[in-house]
Amino acid sequence: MDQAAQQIALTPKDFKSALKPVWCPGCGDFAVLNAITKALAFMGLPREEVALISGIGCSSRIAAYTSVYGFHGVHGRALALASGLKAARGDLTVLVAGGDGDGLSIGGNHFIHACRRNMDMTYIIMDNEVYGMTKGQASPTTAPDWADSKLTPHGTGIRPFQPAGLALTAGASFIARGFTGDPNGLAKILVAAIGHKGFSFVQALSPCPTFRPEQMLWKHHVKAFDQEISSNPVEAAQRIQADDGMSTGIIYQNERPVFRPGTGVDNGMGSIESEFTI
Amino acid sequence: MDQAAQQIALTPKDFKSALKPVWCPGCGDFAVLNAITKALAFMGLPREEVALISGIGCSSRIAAYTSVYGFHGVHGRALALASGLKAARGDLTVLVAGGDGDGLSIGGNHFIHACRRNMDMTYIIMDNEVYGMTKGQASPTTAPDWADSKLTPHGTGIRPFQPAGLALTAGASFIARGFTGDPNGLAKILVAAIGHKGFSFVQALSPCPTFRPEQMLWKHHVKAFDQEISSNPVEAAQRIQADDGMSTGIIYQNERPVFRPGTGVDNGMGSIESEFTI
Amino acid sequence: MNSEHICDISLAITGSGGAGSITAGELLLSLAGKNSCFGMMRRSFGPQIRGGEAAALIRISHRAVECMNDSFDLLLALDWNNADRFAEEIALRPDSLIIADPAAGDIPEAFQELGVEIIEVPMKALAKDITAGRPNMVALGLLSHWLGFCSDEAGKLIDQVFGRKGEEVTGGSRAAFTAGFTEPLIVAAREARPRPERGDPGNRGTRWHFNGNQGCGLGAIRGGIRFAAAYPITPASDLLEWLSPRLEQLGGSLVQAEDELASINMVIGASFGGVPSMTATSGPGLALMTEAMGLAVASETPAVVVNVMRGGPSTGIPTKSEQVDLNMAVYGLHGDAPHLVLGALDHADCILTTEWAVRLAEALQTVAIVLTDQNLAQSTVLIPEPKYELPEIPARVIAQPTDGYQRYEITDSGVSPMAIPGTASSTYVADGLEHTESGKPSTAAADHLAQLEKRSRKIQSFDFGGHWADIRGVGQTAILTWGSSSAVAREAGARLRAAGHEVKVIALRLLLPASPEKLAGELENVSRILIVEQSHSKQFHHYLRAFYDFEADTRTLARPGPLPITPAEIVEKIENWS
Amino acid sequence: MNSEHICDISLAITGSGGAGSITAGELLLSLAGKNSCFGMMRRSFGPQIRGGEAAALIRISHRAVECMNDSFDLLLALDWNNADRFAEEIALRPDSLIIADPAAGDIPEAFQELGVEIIEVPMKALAKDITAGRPNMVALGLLSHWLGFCSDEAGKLIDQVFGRKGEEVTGGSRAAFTAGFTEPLIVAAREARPRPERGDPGNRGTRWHFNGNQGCGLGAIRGGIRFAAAYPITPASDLLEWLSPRLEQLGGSLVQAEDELASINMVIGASFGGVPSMTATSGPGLALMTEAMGLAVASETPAVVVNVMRGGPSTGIPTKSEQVDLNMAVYGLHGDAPHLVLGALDHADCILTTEWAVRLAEALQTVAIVLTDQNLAQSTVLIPEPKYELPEIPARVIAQPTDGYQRYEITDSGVSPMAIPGTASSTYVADGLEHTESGKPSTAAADHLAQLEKRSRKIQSFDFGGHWADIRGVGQTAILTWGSSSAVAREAGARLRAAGHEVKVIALRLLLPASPEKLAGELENVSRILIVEQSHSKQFHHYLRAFYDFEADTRTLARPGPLPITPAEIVEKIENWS
Ligand SMILES: Cc1ncc(C[n+]2csc(CCOP(=O)(O)OP(=O)(O)O)c2C)c(N)n1
Ligand SMILES: Cc1ncc(C[n+]2csc(CCOP(=O)(O)OP(=O)(O)O)c2C)c(N)n1
Ligand code: SF4
Ligand code: SF4
Ligand SMILES: [Mg+2]
Ligand SMILES: [Mg+2]
Repeated sequence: MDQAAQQIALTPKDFKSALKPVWCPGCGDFAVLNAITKALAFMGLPREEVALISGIGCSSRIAAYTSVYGFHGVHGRALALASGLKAARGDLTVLVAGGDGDGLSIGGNHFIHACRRNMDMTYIIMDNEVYGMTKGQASPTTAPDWADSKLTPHGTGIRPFQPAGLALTAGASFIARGFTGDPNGLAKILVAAIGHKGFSFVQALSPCPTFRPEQMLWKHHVKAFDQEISSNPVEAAQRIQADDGMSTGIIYQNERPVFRPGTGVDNGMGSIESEFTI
Repeated sequence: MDQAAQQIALTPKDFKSALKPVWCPGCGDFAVLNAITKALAFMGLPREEVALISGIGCSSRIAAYTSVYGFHGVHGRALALASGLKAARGDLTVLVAGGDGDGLSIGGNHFIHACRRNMDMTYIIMDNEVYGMTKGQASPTTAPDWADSKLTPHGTGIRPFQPAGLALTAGASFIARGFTGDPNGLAKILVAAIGHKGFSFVQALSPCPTFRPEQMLWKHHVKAFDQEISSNPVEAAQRIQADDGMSTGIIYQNERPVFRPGTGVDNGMGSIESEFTI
Repeated sequence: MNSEHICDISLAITGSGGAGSITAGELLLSLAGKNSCFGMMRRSFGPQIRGGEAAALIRISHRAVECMNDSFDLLLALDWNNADRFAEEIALRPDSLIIADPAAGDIPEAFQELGVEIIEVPMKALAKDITAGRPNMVALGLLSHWLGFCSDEAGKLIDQVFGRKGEEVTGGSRAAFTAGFTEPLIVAAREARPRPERGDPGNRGTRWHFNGNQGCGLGAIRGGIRFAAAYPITPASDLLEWLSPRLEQLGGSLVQAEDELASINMVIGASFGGVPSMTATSGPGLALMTEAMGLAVASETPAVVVNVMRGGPSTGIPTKSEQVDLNMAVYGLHGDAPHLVLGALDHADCILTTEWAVRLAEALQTVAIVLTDQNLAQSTVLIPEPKYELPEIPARVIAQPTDGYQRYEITDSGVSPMAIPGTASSTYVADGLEHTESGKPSTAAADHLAQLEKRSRKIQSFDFGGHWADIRGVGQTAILTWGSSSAVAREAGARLRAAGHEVKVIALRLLLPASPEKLAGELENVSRILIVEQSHSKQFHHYLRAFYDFEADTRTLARPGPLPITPAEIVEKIENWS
Repeated sequence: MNSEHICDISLAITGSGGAGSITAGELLLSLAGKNSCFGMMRRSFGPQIRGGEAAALIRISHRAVECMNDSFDLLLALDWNNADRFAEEIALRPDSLIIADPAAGDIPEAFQELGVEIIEVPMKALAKDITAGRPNMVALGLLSHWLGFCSDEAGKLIDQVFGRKGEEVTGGSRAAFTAGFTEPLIVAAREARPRPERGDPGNRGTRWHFNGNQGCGLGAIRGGIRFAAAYPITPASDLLEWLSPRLEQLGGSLVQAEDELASINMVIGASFGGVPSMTATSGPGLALMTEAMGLAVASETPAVVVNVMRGGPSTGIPTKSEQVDLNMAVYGLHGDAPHLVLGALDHADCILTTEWAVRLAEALQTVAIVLTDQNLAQSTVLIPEPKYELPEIPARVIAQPTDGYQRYEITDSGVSPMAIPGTASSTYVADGLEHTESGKPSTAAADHLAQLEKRSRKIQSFDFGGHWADIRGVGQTAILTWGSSSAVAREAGARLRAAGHEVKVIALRLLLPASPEKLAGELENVSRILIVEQSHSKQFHHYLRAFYDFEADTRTLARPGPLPITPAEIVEKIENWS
């Protein structure tokens, strides 16, 4: 078997590491892991040419459960870390994954700027509308009346972000929503997202049975978008607004110039040193 | 004259401090200062009940040029500082002002979260599409092909943010755009913004003749929006998208619950200490 | 079981997720309180977010205890699933005892090696026979019998705690408790051993039951905090969660911020508005706050930050303790930025130190960082009601309406009266740029020097009184320490004294500004100093060197977490000085 | 004019916005180079963003100079608008000289008080008569005559610089220059004074003309940096701006980030990808980077941060210099986070130190912070081509494809081979959580200790060779300093030696890890130590106390910015030791 054939033969399992996830039984994050490994196996990418970058949170632990190169960074900075990696190593397939708190609360600035910058990478927010790792506080996607956190005992009283809408306005060129109750659907979305040239954003609805047990009902609300992928931002914005946030599928895709710093051509130091002499 | 009458008698000049601005001749920021002081005088607000909070940048120097309470904080954090102030002192009229770099680059996260939180305050971005204070680098509103910064000698290659669109998606309940070439129009917008209950966002197009001399031509491009204020976010989004970013006026206003933490009622320590005893 | 521990017993209850070891531990500690004992409890969890194995580490004593003991007298295992995860935290001695369920299978090697005596009690089987009976309640019964606790009190407690869950659960719990309490195997084993000397019954006065985070919260609101901004982080989150409803009850509020950059700036904004304000965080969060803390220093806006230390560097070991943010707290601000750093010494001291810090920050218009750690923050104690007195500290000096008001006026004390928004005719602009007395930005050398000196002088010349340190005992040997190692050092000091050594234990509560004269006074007749801290790089030792002179023979006992330093380690170091 | 300064003249050119004082100063320095001189120039601006008053502060000498002198020999004022703003920066002596335009009005009191001799030259009027002639070019002529520079060289320089602006401008500039150069008032005044001894002509070898920021940039790319992430901040922006096109030329790139949190994380990401990477910032930005620097330490990812210090605390005095981020650089990371801190000593040393830092960060897989300051960064020097040799430093240890690869393997050196993405079969996950050798998160005490020791050992056991400090002279008196104060101390040392004192000047280049044995060796026969630094709170002094032992009589010369410490201050302190 030649090397290429060998690589194509990788199964989803080959993309998993030996570590046992620390996740609670029933956590949606298992399905995200499965979808990622499925997508990578399907795409036949060599493990060593993929990097998965994450921040901190239950969901961000995901990097360690794959067998690609990974970086489990600090809270909220996964996109920045990934952007540096991609800038320096344009040859790698770069995935970023983490929680709604990591990506939309502390990491909100990097999120909007990564959408705007449109580097060729894929970002997955594993959205459980809660801070799981720190034991259940409201996140930017939590409904204003969710009052089960002691930090905000009457609920936040604040309107949640609609991540897809934010991504669109900020400039993401691919936007989709998947659900961990449908890991195959999610895997398909991921294949398209990774294949997209530019910044692709995937919101993965990923229930937290521990702190948001009511999310176990999501499976009854989630449905597929009944429209085709839009390439029109105004139309996409309308669709996102009109939706209850529970429809899945690829919402928007519109390729635009990808940010790739540098030329990669080394013209040598010579002229630089001579600038110093008079 | 009784006190109320005295206060009403304050002129715009009374809202200026004795300090001479450090701004370059011709800088748009002078007109923002004038518009703010005009609006405050028009509204008859007592100086001591107004606070103007800013970050760092040429524009952020504005706090010191008014005679209200002010805080010239650190770069990018003006909205957070102001949110704390307003949370603790709901009685004050809180204004926030600063640059496009301050508010949309380093301060981007606080911007989207302040829009979402919808506290009752007014935020003015003095947008010159450049970092003036640090001598002319691209900001998040700079066109991708502006190549006059040595930091990005071929231009950024990145699509700029549309601040009004971002504010809308993030949840601002009042959105307007003004121009320093029309300080009276800007003052009128500010009166409406300050009067609005909730988070009001005003983008003030404020040329930087020093690093963006071409902006002196803005006066030829700026025009008024030809539509009424919209209270429909989808409609407002369309209008913002369709526009070239140079139309002025109030774009969107839609009052929604204002975030006001706490009740202000003190029920005493008693029961708290007794929790500790067994 | 070692007789010297009879009135001071350390026990651990372990079990897999859902087995209820923590519930049993909590109830046991409450029972200890009802049986005139004192105590302490730490929880330890496996890496799983939820539902993984858990251990309740408990010390029960007839005198108030402030730290865990060196080793455990008794380990009760509800099962052995992953129990070896806790092996390093539960140090057993050859004369310790294990109570285990024979149905749980073989005892892990880590525990077996010691040759410890094992009593096998079929807890699961006993519980199975009881409707709604659970093995952890059987365990509670076993342990209550072992400790000689009153079974009536236990019944009342069970009613109280499980009452809401209805008759069946309460009854089942009571029955399971009784099954354990009267289990012949345990009764016999207990009889075969010397009955624990109950000694003097403990102080029968009011007992307080709280963790360090709650202690800091109480100190904060006693000090006058009425606004907090929060971004959750282990192990500080529950301090913030504790504060939220209580601030509201006091007419204040807590705002959940988008990140730590926002939370510290919100605190500064609220304090600028005249409301004493704070936040709480841990290492990574504190790192994000240093820029704005510099703003509070330069703009002279009071702000309090409680930093609950955890294992570092970086994300490190978030659920375990270490004393390793001292460097950042003392030196982490850019520029010359004089501020206050205080360290709480034990659970009761969390209250005192945080209240003191709030009052000092307000009086001196600067940043006060309070350092605690996971050890203090997340373990609970059962102690006599803490009483303390703070020295007189002036409130924030508020400017009255004046024309020509100068916010940064050079005063003798170095404290410039602060106008609060709303005050007519004293409007000013607070600034992080260097400024003149009026607040006008200035690059002049004279203005810079004047303001630097003022900001330094107000702190350096302030009389902090006797609270700079907590000092116990006298002697030529001194143990010098800080934070949660202090209680350990005190216990070591007591043991050393009991063994005939003269030992002085000095725990620094005020870390910045340093108190070199005061410490020199305390060290006058000291010939040997042992510096104790839980840090690999000896942060405290280096801090001391930077600010204090030592003439005595000075050594260090410094090691990293996650395991707390034990009294025995300190005792050994002193006894084997040579 | 003081004859001892004849071959070493300090002069200032001031003027209001647009008057061209900086242009004149730059041209004068270039001319100095063409006239076999050496020199240095600082710029100073008023508070206006643009167009405010400006001063060119210049020192020209026949030997290479690395710092400004104590006072100025000559002040040329194009006008007096706000010139008193510069009074404290331009210290005149009674024997100094002022050249001013009589049309500019009265000389400000601050300058008048000294009774300095004044030559009035109608620069404006002279320029007015010349098409496209400007007073600053007249001033350049005046000063060139005063310094005995060759007018042909000046003409060539003007052609070169203004050539692009066309015939009229070039011609006008040349004519204005000549008007100044031949102005009878100056010619006469010059003749009335002793002709400056040209002494030995300066080294005629290649001269380099650059500022400290450019020096750091060059050192960085020499060290191998091929990626940078940038967020602008004074006074580091121009280092980043210098790097951007040059990295691209070298096949690398620079990305402008949204903030410092992003820029440092981008650096870590790029370095994880195998590309040596850096960023540059100043105090407030460094504060925002400390959390991620901890990640780089824990995950053992090389990263270089050049921090250009400015006046603090908080926003402070961004355009002026101070040595006040030492604390944060050394201690600002949370947890026990061993890393490297280096300080560049002078302009040439910016190149060496930055290159060294890059190589060390790569070899030791850790964070290296390079400290410079506004003094170095934004002043230009005209010096002999800097030559240096660095010790052999191994490159980043790259893991070859292996099965069972362990990223955090415990090795003798403490350096674990690093796999670069793309390497087959060595995939791993970098982690800021504490981990086992394979990188699996772990809370076990043994893993924590092993990794803490490894991260510490790789730095502590590394042989840094002789570059830890720059040492000049011998003697029982030592001046101990760092950073941009080093050049000042060296000049003071030379003066003291000339006056018969035996003085050793020790400037620490490697600040972390500390080198206590090496310094102890250097201080063996030293009986007096003067610690020199530009910080109000004596950060360097406290740093030294924390890591080094001093037996000699140790004193400090520490004061804040914005005015640089002068050689005379140091000389005085040593001469009046008593
Ligand atoms: C700087 C910093 N602040 C706070 C934390 C604490 N923290 C860890 S994870 C987390 C939020 C987790 O929420 P999310 O990103 O939604 O992930 P989830 O656990 O829900 O998957 C927080 C606040 C931290 N590690 N670092
Ligand atoms: C933490 C931090 N990073 C960087 C800077 C440097 N800085 C000062 S102002 C500024 C940007 C100014 O741009 P903008 O906000 O648009 O204001 P303008 O000057 O254009 O009015 C920057 C990057 C700083 N002061 N603090
Ligand atoms: S706490 Fe919630 S998000 Fe975290 S692992 Fe458990 S179920 Fe998943
Ligand atoms: S640099 Fe630009 S923004 Fe700044 S003061 Fe000058 S004109 Fe205004
Ligand atoms: Mg989440
Ligand atoms: Mg701007």
